[in-house]
Amino acid sequence: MTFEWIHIAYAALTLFIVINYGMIMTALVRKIGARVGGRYGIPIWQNYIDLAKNIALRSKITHGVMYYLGPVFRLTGGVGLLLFVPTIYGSVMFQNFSYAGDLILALYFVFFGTLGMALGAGESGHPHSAIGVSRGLAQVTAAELPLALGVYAISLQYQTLNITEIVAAQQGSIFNWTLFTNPLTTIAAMFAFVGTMMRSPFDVVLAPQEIPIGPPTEYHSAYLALMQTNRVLFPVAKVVIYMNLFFGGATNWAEFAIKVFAIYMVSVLIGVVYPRFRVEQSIRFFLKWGLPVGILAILTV
Amino acid sequence: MLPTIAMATGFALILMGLYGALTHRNILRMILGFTIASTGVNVVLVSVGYMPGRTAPIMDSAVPVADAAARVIDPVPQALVLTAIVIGLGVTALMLAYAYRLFRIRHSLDISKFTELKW
Amino acid sequence: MTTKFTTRSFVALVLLALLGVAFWTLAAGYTPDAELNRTAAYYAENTARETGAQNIVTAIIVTYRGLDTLGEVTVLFLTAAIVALVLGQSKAPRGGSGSGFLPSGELLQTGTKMLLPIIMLFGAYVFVNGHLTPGGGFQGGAILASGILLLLLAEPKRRFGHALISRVESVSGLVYVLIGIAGIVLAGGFLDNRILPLGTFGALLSAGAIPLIYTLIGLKVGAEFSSILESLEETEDA
Amino acid sequence: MTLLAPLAAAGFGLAMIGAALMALRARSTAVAVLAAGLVSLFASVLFLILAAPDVAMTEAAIGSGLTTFLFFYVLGRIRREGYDDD
Amino acid sequence: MVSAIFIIAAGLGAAFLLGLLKEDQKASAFAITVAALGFMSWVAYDWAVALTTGRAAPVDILTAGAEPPFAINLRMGVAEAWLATVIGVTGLVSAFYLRPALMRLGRRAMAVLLVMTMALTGLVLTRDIFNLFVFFELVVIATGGLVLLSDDERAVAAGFKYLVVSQIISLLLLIGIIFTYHANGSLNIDDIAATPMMFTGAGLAIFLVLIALMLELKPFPANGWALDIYEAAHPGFAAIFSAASGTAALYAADKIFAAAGPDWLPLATVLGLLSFLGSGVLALKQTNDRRLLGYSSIGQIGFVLAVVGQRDILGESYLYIAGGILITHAVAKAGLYWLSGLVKGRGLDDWAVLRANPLLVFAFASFVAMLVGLPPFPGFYAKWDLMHALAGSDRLVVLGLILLGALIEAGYMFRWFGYALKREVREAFPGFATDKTAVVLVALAAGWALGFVWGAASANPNLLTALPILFALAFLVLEPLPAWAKNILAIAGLVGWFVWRYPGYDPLQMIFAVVMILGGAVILLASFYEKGRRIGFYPPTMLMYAGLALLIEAQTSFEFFAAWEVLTIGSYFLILRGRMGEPHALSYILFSLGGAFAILAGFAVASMGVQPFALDNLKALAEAAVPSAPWVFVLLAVGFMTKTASIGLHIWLPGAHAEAETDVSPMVSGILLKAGLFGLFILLMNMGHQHLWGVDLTEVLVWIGALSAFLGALMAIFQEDAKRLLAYSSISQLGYALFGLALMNHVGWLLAMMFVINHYIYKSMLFLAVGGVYKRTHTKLMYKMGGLITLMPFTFVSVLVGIIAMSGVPPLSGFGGRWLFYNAIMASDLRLPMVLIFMSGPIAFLYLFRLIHTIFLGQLKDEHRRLKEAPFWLVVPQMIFVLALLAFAVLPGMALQKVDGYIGSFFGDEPLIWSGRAITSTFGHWNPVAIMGVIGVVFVTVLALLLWMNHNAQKVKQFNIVFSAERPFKPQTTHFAWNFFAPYRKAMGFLVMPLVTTFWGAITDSLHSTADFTRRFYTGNGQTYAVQVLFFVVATYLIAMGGAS
Repeated sequence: MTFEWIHIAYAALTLFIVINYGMIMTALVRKIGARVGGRYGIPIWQNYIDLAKNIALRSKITHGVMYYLGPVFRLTGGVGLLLFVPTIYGSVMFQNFSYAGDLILALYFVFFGTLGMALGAGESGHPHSAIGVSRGLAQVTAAELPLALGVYAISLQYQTLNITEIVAAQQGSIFNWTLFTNPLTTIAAMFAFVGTMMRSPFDVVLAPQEIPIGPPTEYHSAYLALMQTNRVLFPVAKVVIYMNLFFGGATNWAEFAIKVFAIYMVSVLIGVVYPRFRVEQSIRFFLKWGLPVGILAILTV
Repeated sequence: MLPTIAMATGFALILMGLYGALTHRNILRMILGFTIASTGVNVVLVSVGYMPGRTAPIMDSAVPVADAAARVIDPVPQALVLTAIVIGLGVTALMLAYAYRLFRIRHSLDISKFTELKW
Repeated sequence: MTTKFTTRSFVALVLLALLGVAFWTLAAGYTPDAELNRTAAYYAENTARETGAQNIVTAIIVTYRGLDTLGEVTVLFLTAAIVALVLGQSKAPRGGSGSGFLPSGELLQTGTKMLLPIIMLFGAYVFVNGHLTPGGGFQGGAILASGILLLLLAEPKRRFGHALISRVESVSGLVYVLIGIAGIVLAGGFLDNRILPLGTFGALLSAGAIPLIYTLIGLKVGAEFSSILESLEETEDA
Repeated sequence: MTLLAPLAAAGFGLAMIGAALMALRARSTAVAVLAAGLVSLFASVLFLILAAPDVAMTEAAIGSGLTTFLFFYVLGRIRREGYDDD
Repeated sequence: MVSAIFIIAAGLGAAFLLGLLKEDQKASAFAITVAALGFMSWVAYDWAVALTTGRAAPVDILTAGAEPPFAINLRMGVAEAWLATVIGVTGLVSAFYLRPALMRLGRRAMAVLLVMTMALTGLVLTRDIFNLFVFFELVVIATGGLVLLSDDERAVAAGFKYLVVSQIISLLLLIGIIFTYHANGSLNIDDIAATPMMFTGAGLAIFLVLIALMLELKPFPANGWALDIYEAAHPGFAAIFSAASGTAALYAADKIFAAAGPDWLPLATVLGLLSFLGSGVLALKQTNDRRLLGYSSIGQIGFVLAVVGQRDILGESYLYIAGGILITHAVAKAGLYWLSGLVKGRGLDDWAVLRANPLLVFAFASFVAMLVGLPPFPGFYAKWDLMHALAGSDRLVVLGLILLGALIEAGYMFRWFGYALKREVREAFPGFATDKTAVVLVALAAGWALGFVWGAASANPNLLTALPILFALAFLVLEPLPAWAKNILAIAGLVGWFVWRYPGYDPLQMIFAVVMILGGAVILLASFYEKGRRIGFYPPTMLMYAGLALLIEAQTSFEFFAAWEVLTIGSYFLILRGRMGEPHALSYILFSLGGAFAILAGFAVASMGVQPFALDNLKALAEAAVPSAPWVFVLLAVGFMTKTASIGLHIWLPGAHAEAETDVSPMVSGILLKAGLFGLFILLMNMGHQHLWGVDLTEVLVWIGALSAFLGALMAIFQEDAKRLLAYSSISQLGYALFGLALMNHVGWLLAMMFVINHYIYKSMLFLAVGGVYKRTHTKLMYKMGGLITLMPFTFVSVLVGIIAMSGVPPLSGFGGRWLFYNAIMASDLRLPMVLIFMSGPIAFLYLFRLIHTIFLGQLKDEHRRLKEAPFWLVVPQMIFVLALLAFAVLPGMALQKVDGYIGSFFGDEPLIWSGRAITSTFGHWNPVAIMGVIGVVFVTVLALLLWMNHNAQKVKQFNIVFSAERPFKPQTTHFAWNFFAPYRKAMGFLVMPLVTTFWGAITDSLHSTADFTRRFYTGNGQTYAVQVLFFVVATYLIAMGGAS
């Protein structure tokens, strides 16, 4: 596949759909959470309100170039991740730029935003930012491990690194999904999924109780707006990968909406049940539970 | 018979001399032990060259040149011993001089007192 | 001084016993030769012809194994030099000299004066006749030295020909080496005695250079012994 | 000769060993030196029996004579400087 | 030609002549002495040259006009001539060195010196066993005299102990001689050889002769007496005692061994090795320089004795090998003793005064290299041939022990050299005596000349004619030039060499040549920063590059090994230059030499003794499935992995890289480590899969690579020192490369190749960047920095680019490595090691973030507010690297496509398809340009968006931050940097327990405590020494003869 200008328009469309979907879905999740807790909760368009408010904010400061670029990196990371992965299977429009690279590109591009964010937060000079970064990075090394193993396992299973081909292999019946053909791998990957969604019990990085809010401490106004955009976009992009790899992908936007929501809810539900872990606890958790499952997965594939 | 006795004596002297040299702490007595031992060596050497029923390796009226080969004993060990004796004296003299020098340093002849160099 | 039976002596005993085993093995394996071995046989047969010496031992020492003998003389030379060095570095306390264990009396002094020429003559006789009879340069040299010894005993305070002794030693040594080299030039090799005619077998002046060499050895050895004794006697000048 | 020589040799051998023992055991160094000289002297006789007159002369003159004197010289000097070994 | 007898006649004649002089005619006496020694040396040298060049044939010199064995004869052959030359020249030069002492003691002392030299020559020349005894006694007595030249009163006691032991030796010798005579009817050595004596009663006789001669070699452990002499004697005499006496005594022993027949050779082997190893271990604990040298002498002589024990298999090369080691030792040891006379203090660190004269430092280094057997000295060629002969005859135990002994020796010699270069000079230094210095330089010149001679005589190429090495050595002469001039020359040399040579390179060589040679030139740009003359920098640097240049081109195992040693030496001196480099340089050289010895053993075993051995022959070895092939593989792999610092062999690296100078760190990290990879490439390319006990060795390598990658990264994240962090990261990165190589598939190799390039670029860049920061802040501790981004923007950019590249985050080139990595593991059957690799990726991200954060981000410290950007010349290469990284990120095909094809020729496959800018593999695809494009567009769009919304953001002060419930107090407390990954340490810290360090530490500790325990036996009591000697004799007797015969 080679580049054509129309691809840019297609990509923009994907982006538009996903951002809006993300805005509504995350708000919906929060609302459900509130209702379960007996509260009324936020309005469903709350995210749009926040975004607008942040963009409109007038007091704007900067701590330096990297600080300025941090959110840019962050959002680029989210957008890029989404665009390097095919969204809708079988649709030419929503293949995005997946011809630039395969699964490995997606896997490593996750770190792009993280790195930029960390750098920006670092330049703010706020110690809490640095502490948050330190915790986040420490935790993610252990949390990503089961995913890496899972990815390795399924690429062995399907003998390809191409996401589209992996999705193609899962078509036909629900029992062709990796979830059923290779449950161990799926479980391993879900460890990583839960661990990297920044939700309880693995949300010490943002740790609102002890510290204002971790890495984004110093960010406000438009910076925060960009980050908020990313915060609705990035989880969805990530879920899309999981969906493609383990849950048969999506052949249309409706299937997409349902599957993403369902997968997303997994982390929400776990978060409701478990209290927060300290960093070393979560590292040990992933090494003790995630890692063995991952190893089993690659050995049995 | 004769050479065996002499040889045994020689070996005994060597061992005795060495024993003296290894056990006496007095430097002079050590040297003395070595001279006894070297006397023993000389005895052994000479006895190796001895051949029963023959005479000293000097050709004179008793031993004409023609049958010297059948009449005299092996002259080589004797020549060697001669050298060995003189060398032995040289070494002994040297050791004695050293002994005196050591005595002057420490005012003692005890070998176990000269151990500044070690390890 | 009694030797206490210490660990050291025990260890020494054990080691020497084991060494004794080795020696015993040697002695037990030894059988005297019935015939001369080929080296000895060669000497017995050819000494007279090749060197003209009656005393085979002398022929071996001076000629066949002349290099050993040269080394031997050098040993004494070295010892004399080093003893002088060793004692030279430690000056004896003033006032004392002489061996200190024999009183030197009138009798000794007179006796020495009478005996000395005889001893010297005897020494010379021994080394000059080395190729004919038992004895030679070393024995003769030792006898010469004993004359000097007597002199030292008799007159410990007397300063006598140190320079002379040293000169005799050096000259005889040098000549010895030169004779050796002459052997290369005039005869079959270093220290070959045939640079001089072999002469009549059994005569005093025979056997080529052997008497000459033995004389030199005698002088040299005598000088060296004397020098050693002297060094031990007096240290002030070294 | 055949019997006499070994007997004489054995006798002198024993004498040498005895003298050597004396040299080892003697309290006084001077006595020990004399005993060692005696060993050499006996040795020179043994050399004569072993048909080695040259060696015998040398041993007598150098081994027992000069060596003993050397010892006494050194011993004398050391004594004079105040050493007492007995 | 003057007959050799005149050597002896001249020595004696002159000695006697001295007696005619008056006591006060000292000057004339000295003139006579020198003239005689000169004459003796000249005669010997004349013979040596004539015999070597074939102008003369070996001659027997008869005495007394009779044939041997009836008269004594001497022999002048090649060996005799050279040894006599060594002895004569040592005597001559020592005479000059000893001049003050000789003048003080007068003509007698000079006569003794003359006789000593004469007697040693006689010992070498004579063919008569009793004559040997006479010369031996002369040597003993002369030694007794020359010991007194010392000002040290303890020398008297030492001399006496020596005499005591000599008495025992001569006693044994005489008895042995007479019984040998009785058994053979001859005293002539050649006659004895004609009728070799077996283990009979006569065998015991020859045993006594042999043991007496070996005692004269001061065998461990019966050698306390000799050591006392070495320690207390005048260094001028110690030089003779070690160089000339040792040599002569060894040759004497050799003669008798030759005569005694091959049945006795194991005795020489065992006792030789015992001495070599035993005195090596004991030397570890020595604090007195001369005593240490004494141990070294004994060890070296033991080494040669062990070689004597191998004469049955060495054949023609025996003289070349034994002579090479023996003569090198003589020259080096004489030189070192002469040097020790220039040093006042007797402690090892007192040698630091040598730094006052770089020439003497060079001499010291050369002598150490000679002793250890490093190129280009004779010992190197000799060791090479020896190992091949041993391997060819399956004497592997001997081979191993010799190498072990050499390693121990290297340990204490290099430790000492480190002291000399790095320790403080404690007292004011009065200057060196010029005549003594001149004497040392004579030895130095002789050593190099011998190196040339041995190289020329070698069947292998002469290293001293190799252009790169000559170029490096030329910098020794150029030292007076200013640094910038030398730098220009160095860069020109490297570039010129590359331009000249590259047309002949295959793609593999090409890649390495670009990285090592051109890459070296780029790094050298940074060296323009240094002012002054920078003495001692360029020779080792260029030596290292010379080694690398030769390594790339090596065709035979010899060329490869020689180049390897050369680059090791060069880099050692470079690392030693670092500020706190001493211990690290030592552990570097020890690991490197250990590795080199493994390589040597590997090549020797591989070649089965047949030289020359082309590297390609490894392939034949593997194909023929020779039983030794897996062992060759193991040895070579271990050797190469010491350079790549794979886990277990890595402990030298962090310190060595961290303490090196700013421009040296990138050289030793970015370039030097690649030498190991190059070796591994060659090894795996030729030998492929080898199995040992059913285990595929490449799988073992995969595991080692994975462990290195993982543990290296893990250790890196806990470092506070920036350079150490980078150093550990190198371990990890090279682990990746090793891993890729060992996967043994096409993509894996490509991955390794990519690491070669990438790691060179970003590690050099990061080291330079951190070095630049260090130049400004004067600290390497990251928590003391912070907020430097605005002050050092260029440096920041290079670090930023570097860490993005290194962490593998798209779009920079590091990602390409990851992509290849996944493709490589997909094609492999191994699964488990991948877990470690998966884990180390994110961990690398951790330490890299820490690096950039704690240095450049966060709070700027008050004391750093006035800092400037790093020096211009440090930034220049960094910017070149940044550009290279960006280019390589977009166009990886540039370098890799060719290599890909080349690798394909090995595996016979084409898993990657290069179409335009995109690469497609069996499993996936990668389009670097597209990635760059997408990311670029998105980034710019988002940035534009932000600028549009936020163009009027106001720059605020450092402390203007939202701080909960407290006020930021000072930058130090506000900068979160120390123990940055504390939670990680809590969870994973147990994995970085210094087990490996503890392991190697335990080994060295046990060696040291063995040494400390053993040396208590050297009580200093002469009588005890005598008992030990006797014990040695009896024990050897019981073991060798079984006490039976």
